[in-house]
Amino acid sequence: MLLRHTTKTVADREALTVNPAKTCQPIGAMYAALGVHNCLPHSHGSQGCCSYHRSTLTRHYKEPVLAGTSSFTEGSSVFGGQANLLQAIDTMFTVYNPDIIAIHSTCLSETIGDDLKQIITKAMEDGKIPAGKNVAYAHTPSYTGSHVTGFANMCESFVDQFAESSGVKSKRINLLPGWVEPSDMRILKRMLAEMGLDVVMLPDTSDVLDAPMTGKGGMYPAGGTTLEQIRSMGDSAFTFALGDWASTSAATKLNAKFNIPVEVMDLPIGLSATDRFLDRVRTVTGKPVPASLTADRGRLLDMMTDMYQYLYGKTVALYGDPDQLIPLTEFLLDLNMVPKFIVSGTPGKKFMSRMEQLVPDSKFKNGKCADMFLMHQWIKNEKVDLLMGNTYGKYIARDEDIPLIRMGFPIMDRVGHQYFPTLGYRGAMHLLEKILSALMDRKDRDAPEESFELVM
Amino acid sequence: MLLRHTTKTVADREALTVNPAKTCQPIGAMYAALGVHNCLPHSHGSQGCCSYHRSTLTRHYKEPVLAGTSSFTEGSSVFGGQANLLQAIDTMFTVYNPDIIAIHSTCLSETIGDDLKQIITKAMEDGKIPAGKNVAYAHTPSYTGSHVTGFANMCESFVDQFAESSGVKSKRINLLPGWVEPSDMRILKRMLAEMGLDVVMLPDTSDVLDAPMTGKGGMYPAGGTTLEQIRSMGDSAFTFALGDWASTSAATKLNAKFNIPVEVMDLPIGLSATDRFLDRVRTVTGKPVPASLTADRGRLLDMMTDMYQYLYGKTVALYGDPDQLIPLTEFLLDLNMVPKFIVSGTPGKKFMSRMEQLVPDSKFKNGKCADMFLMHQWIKNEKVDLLMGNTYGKYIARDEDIPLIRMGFPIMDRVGHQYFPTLGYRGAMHLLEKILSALMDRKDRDAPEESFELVM
Amino acid sequence: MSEEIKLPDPGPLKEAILAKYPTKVARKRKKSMVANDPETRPAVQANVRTVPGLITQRGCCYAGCKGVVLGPTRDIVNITHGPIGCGFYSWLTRRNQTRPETLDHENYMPYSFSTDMEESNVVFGGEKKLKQAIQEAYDLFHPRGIAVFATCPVGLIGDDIHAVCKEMKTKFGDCNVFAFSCEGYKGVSQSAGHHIANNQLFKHLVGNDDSVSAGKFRINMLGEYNIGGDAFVIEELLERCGIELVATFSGNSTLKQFENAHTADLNCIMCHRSINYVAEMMETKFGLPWIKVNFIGADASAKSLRKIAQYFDDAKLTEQVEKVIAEEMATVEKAVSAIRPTTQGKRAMMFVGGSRAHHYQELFNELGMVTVSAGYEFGHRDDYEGREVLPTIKVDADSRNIEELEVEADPERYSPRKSEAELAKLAGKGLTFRDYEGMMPAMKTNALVIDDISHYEMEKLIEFYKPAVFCAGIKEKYCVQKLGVPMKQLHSYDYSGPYAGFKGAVKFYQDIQQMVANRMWSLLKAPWQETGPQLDADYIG
Amino acid sequence: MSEEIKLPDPGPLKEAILAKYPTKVARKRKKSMVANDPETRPAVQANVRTVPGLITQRGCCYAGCKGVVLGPTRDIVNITHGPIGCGFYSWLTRRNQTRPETLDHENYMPYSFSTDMEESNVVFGGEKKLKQAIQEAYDLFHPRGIAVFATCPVGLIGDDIHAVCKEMKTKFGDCNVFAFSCEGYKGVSQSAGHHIANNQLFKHLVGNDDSVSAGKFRINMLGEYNIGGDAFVIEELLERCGIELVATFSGNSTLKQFENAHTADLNCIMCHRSINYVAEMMETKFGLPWIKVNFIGADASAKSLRKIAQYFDDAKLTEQVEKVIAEEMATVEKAVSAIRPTTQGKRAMMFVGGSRAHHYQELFNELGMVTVSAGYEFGHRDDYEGREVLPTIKVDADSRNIEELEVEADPERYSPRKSEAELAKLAGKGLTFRDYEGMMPAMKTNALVIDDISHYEMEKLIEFYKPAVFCAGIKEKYCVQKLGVPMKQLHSYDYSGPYAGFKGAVKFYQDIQQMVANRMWSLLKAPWQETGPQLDADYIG
Repeated sequence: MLLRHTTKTVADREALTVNPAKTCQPIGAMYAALGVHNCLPHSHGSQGCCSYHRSTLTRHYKEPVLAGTSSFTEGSSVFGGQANLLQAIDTMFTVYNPDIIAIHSTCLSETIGDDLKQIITKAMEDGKIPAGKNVAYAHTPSYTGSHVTGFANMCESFVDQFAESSGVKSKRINLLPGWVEPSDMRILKRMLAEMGLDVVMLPDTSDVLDAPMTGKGGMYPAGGTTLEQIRSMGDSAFTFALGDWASTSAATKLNAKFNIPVEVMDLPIGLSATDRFLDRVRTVTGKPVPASLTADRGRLLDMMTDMYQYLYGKTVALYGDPDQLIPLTEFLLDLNMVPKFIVSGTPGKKFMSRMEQLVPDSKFKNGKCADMFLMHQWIKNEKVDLLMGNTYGKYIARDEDIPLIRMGFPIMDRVGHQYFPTLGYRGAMHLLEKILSALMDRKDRDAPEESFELVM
Repeated sequence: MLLRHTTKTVADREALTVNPAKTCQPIGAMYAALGVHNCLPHSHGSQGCCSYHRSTLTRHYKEPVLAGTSSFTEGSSVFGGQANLLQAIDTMFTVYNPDIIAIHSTCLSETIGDDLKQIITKAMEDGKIPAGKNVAYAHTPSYTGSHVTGFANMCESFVDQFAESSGVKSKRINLLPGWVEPSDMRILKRMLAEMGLDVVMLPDTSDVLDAPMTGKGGMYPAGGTTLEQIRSMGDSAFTFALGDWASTSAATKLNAKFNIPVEVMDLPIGLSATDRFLDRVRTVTGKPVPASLTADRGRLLDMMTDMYQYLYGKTVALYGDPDQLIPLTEFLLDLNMVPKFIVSGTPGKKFMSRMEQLVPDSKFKNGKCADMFLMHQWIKNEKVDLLMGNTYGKYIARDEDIPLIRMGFPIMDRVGHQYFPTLGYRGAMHLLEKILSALMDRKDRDAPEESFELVM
Repeated sequence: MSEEIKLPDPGPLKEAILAKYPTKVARKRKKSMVANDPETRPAVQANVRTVPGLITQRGCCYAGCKGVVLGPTRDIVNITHGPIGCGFYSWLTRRNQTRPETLDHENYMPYSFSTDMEESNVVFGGEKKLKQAIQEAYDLFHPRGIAVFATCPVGLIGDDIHAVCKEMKTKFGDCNVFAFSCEGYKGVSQSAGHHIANNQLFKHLVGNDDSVSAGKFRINMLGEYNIGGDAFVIEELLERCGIELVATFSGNSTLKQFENAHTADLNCIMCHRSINYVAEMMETKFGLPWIKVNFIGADASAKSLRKIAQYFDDAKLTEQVEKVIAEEMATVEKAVSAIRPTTQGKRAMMFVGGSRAHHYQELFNELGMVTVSAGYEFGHRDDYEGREVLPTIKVDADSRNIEELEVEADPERYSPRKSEAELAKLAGKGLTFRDYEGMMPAMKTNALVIDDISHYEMEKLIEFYKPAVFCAGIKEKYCVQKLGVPMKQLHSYDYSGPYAGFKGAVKFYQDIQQMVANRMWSLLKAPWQETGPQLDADYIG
Repeated sequence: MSEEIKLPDPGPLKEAILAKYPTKVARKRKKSMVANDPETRPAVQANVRTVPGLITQRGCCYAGCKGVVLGPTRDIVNITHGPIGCGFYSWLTRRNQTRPETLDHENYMPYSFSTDMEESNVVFGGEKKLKQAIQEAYDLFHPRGIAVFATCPVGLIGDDIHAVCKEMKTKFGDCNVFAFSCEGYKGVSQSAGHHIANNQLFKHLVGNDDSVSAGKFRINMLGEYNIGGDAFVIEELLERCGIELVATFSGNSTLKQFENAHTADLNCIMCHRSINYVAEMMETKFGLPWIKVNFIGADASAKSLRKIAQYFDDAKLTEQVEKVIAEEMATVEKAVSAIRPTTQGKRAMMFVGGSRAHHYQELFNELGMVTVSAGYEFGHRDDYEGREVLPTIKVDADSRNIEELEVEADPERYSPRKSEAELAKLAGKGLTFRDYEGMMPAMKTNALVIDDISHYEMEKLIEFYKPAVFCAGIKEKYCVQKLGVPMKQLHSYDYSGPYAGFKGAVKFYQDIQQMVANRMWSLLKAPWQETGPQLDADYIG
């Protein structure tokens, strides 16, 4: 056993987190910043933060992830990080020539109380920000919320600091996609394009973290929301914010500053959540859902009804982020499956209320000490048929002989999530194919020879 | 062991086929006919043929597969099937109202020498073919070639019997996609649409054998090449025929009748074959390959280079149809893999010459007694890392503990092939993801605890 | 059960269907569609030619012979003589499970053997290739038996497969080689193939081994093909009761079992349609009588066990049988009471096989579901109306072509297991021999009985009855589901099962519950399809 | 090897790079980029602050302490005291393999433990939560040791983690509890963390257990972290030679090994950078000397084994060592001669760690490949130029803040393993103690040595040198590959390995061959990118 010290008996823990189901804010801010065109993220803290975040994102995407760090020393920790940040801004614009530098703070710079806005103002005054170049910043203290909070804060900062009102309202739709994969960003754009909508999506990591191999390199891939697009968001007619945790704050900011109406919705994972999303888009915009999407829906449903018998009643343990877990739980219910154990390290009360409503008979927990160790203990008490979550689940999967569907962040031991979406009907089909493969491979493996099935 | 009688010692066989790697012509004709809009395939033979073909196609697609049969009795076998076919044509038009009935023969009707053309003429004379309705026919004797031949023959019949010359040449491209999945048909159309081409593809089973679940049913799904489109093929400027076995005869017929230039190419499976296809389309049409496709190519290549180490030198046994096996072998070589054993029941000398050129050091055979039993014996002598082929491979996979990638026909125990293509760069990515999953799952399974890897 | 539910008159539905057909077709189909009256049992036209082009469920003679009857025997190398297709399609597609005695025992079922006839074989004859194929099979495997199955062209080109087999059998000495002239065009459905299979089994195997095992209550189970493990369940039940199973025709069987089958004292027939021939012949030749049994349905299983006990008329056996039934029924009743609230009163329809469309009504009844319409794919009139109609059935050309073996009492081995008096006494107690009542007596008045249903009729019926569950085979599976109706395959059990016996009944209840409770069927419409075109385009418009 | 190849003057490249930088930055970076002269070894500025914003490979002090040095020990519960991130990112990401004695022995390495500090803990102090976390860990696992690692905020808010640990250690009685003040901002790279780790290991563990095992030739292996199983290979080699391994710092290690390490008779240092401190202190306190070894590269492995044998000066040991080397070299030479034709003369570059960028040149040399440029991520000048420069290194503020333990000879346990005379004699035979030559003497003239390379410099170097293989870490992996250059990770070995010893060398050769022979790199251009715009639009145009 790899996790040989995980016992069946669940003891209350108040202080010790074991095998966390979350990480810290700055990595979310870095991911969000990578979804802006020609933007260089910058970590205002010790070198380790930046190195850890870049490494983790790189392992997840198998793509270049570039970002600067303020390289705090003991001195900066005592005297403040202003000098480091000023030099960093100067160096980065000079050497790497981004359009935007997107600074996020860390537990260190937050603890010492660095005022990012003031430092950036100073940089501007000192002429360290070339004409036409921009610096965004977000406060992302690692000791509150989780990686999702950092993503939300960076998104909020982008719209707060760049979105403008030209005085003329457009028919454009703002889409805040939440923390999803480049493949998901791509399918979101495609779905709304099929509906004939003019959309600006922030951030957009497609063509950034799924960039083609060309042999030519280059610091800034083709993708990312442009500054021009972000600016235009202040004129938009409506904001769809996907994922309560990841997107509410930016949406609220747009509403507050520009009076843009907002709908915060679940990520369109699975049939029902995608239905709700597209239908709301339809009623808001007056654009009918095109036949192509209705047909995709029908194909998903066809796959579901064709294969329901391999899904019915199968139990699942899942872990990850609330924005994913809530619609995923709902999708599993649509599949007649039983989401039995659900944990998320990301705090937020809505998680519990949504889960109580969806799966009142299951065990679920988020926030403090809601970790993979706890979930594993639950599993020790009652085995499940399937695990869904990030790569760290593979240790439980192996120990308990449960198939693992990799979903969430980080996925460090397989590829595909960059390229194949889990959002929308097509994404649900991908996901369903994976679930079916896992369960059916297991069935084949465990069948006695006499009931090894040719047709399934 | 499920295949406990398969021995290591390979004995020459001349007459006994064991575990075939092909099936008979009519099923291919039925599949081709399903790719024509509002077309009802008809099997001119005993009931069993039709039942077997419908069952096998249904198991593969998990979709309705409707077709008529002439329901031969002993009497019809003696006196000929004309009466049965005449009644069948009348009944089908009356009850099921297709636009086209596509008749194929069987070993039975071929052995007794039924003249389909003459019977159809009689039906017309007898008024059994309503105005505006059409009957196509193909001779598909089960005792020559294989299922692929039947597909080719039906395709040839469609163009022979329906394509017309209006006297005015169009800029349209004829695309004969070969025997590929609905998902592949879809991606072929999409690629050429991205190139801005006017294409008529025959057959087209997308939106037929991947039809959405609506609860409304209906005999004829939305898809399929329309009769109007087939007619227009005589005016086209060029014909791309994908797959030597499946598409050459129809292309040749178009050339012979309408003097349309032809290029017979490999199915675009994998990077190199897709490169060749798109580049030839480019040089023929003068339309540049758009950036979107070049980017897809780069993403495929990125995935390949990122993960090469899990592929390098891995050995593969594959079985199926020549049109698939040839480009698939080439793709495996691009992946630095070793296609070691290759069999196809489908005859045709080009198979051996192509393979000799691609994999001179491997074992391969097609045609007579080139069956899965032989391949299994080869594997018994030298184990491979991966099996690729249809569902029947699962027995070898289990006995020899080798992962199986399902590809080809029929796939009866998994879903996905209807929906996720293997053609084009995107298809190659899907395929590569499957190969990687299979190999990496195995690596995880077999790793000692101490070298169980988090990051891969 | 469900006595309160009355079914609508299917007359108008039938008229609507027939109206669509060409006159001749309508005239023919009319006779195969009958509103049931369980008392009078009106005649159902059956076992007649399918109208060409009508889209039928039916397969061919080869499928019935090689696929159904011989398929489940594991130690015979079954060589299909013909083009590759027939051997390919019948390769492992019927879910006949088998359990070799040890890891070393023969099991050829996962293999497909074919002569892969090519054009030259059709032109110049295939006997040489067949002989060579038999030789290669023998050299490779040294099996106890090799069987050859003819496909359509074989009869036409005149290959004498029986002569070839005889020659090879003689040559080998230690391997029984025999053939089946089961060309696909024979008869009107799989049914002809069953008959041909029965004949050859009887000719070439039954009676070859006279050794008698030690058991006290020795029976054969006929017409049980071990789909999804059904036979295993029955084997286990019989064993617990102390009844010895000599042979099964042909689920989980071996050649040896067939050879020894005539030594049993009772033939129990599950699927009357496919296997009654061999039972009849065994009785004539060897003297063991047959009874109809049915292990589909918990009540039916109990009834069948009791019938067997009644036959042997042994107090201890009866006691043991009752004990087993009591044990099993406890679990069954628990399952029924848990599940029935979700199934009660719902409608089922089934069109399949030659006995299943009858047997499975038992299980639906136990769930409180009503069979509103049913029919066979390849049944005969007796399977609908009961064996008493046998003398009135007109033998048409298609049936006449299927050989009827002339069988006589074996001069040495014939031994009536019960005297006429004993049989009469048992009959008096309700144990009827050589009898099968058919599906109609068990069905409700006005249930629509349809033989050899067409695709068109199926669609119309679904539209009319809106069943909760529709049962048929793989070809119908997705046609039905695309109409929004859950579909249960009763050939393959949708790769589930076993459904036989008490355990199988519980499994079936659960599977049906899953279909009825499956929430996917409530998602057929997207929200924008529900609400229609009205919008609340507050913001953009 | 490859003596014939001369490297170009890197001066113009260096100038081109520096020209891009702001003046101050250029001035600083200039000193860290040096054209090698293996004789004169020009000074390489190292272990100085990274220019903020320049995009560095470097991590932090915590990473060096918790991640590198303490990570590989399996029976200590390592609690990260801080917000969740640091504990999360250092969870299982370094591929330190470990092999518990039995299935029941402790292994906490697959676990991540953290106090998950929240805002209130930052505001009001985290000691209480830390104490509680230690208690919970103890209650859950009852480990032999619990270690606490400080993250950035901890030092700033003033949590006294050492006091907390001391209190808990006393409370438990049977569990060693100790802490590391390895806040991320300390020092200029992971290097500071190594030093802090060394100090605490020495203070809290080394010397706790004086029991001496029976082996004759007892050594410790220091600075070997068992990435990809390297330590297993070395363990096996030593065992075959008859050399007893008392402790490894810290690959495949246990707390107990550290406690007993001072009883060994020789410290062998693999990674001089990360571990020389504890070797120095052990020599001062307990009298065992240290030598530099290197098991990366077949020749280097042979050399290292011979050095150990030389130290113990025992004929039988020497004989056995030679026997083992001879056996292993046979396989190595076979592999080299098969692979070298595909690698000969190709260029390699490596920028990684504090010793790997030196050690791996051995392996590339054996493949006939030329290291055209190299540098460390967190090395010091002595790692480039050799330990003789130590006295000339100016200790700056960042280094001065890292504690230097005051160590004296243990009054009771100090025992010099060799007399000064013996040591001198061995030195005369070429066995140098307390010495490390650095990477430069082994490199070619004009090879470009760069410390703490930036992303920009890396891109420029690749453009200039067009290497066949580039080596660095995960952050650089795909940046390099996107330039069309195969990239080998030398922290994680790209999840391959082991690369140590003779077997590891062969594995490395094979892996490099796969990179060089990988045909994917020839597919970078689509045909339409090769041929440009010309078309032969014969038919349409």
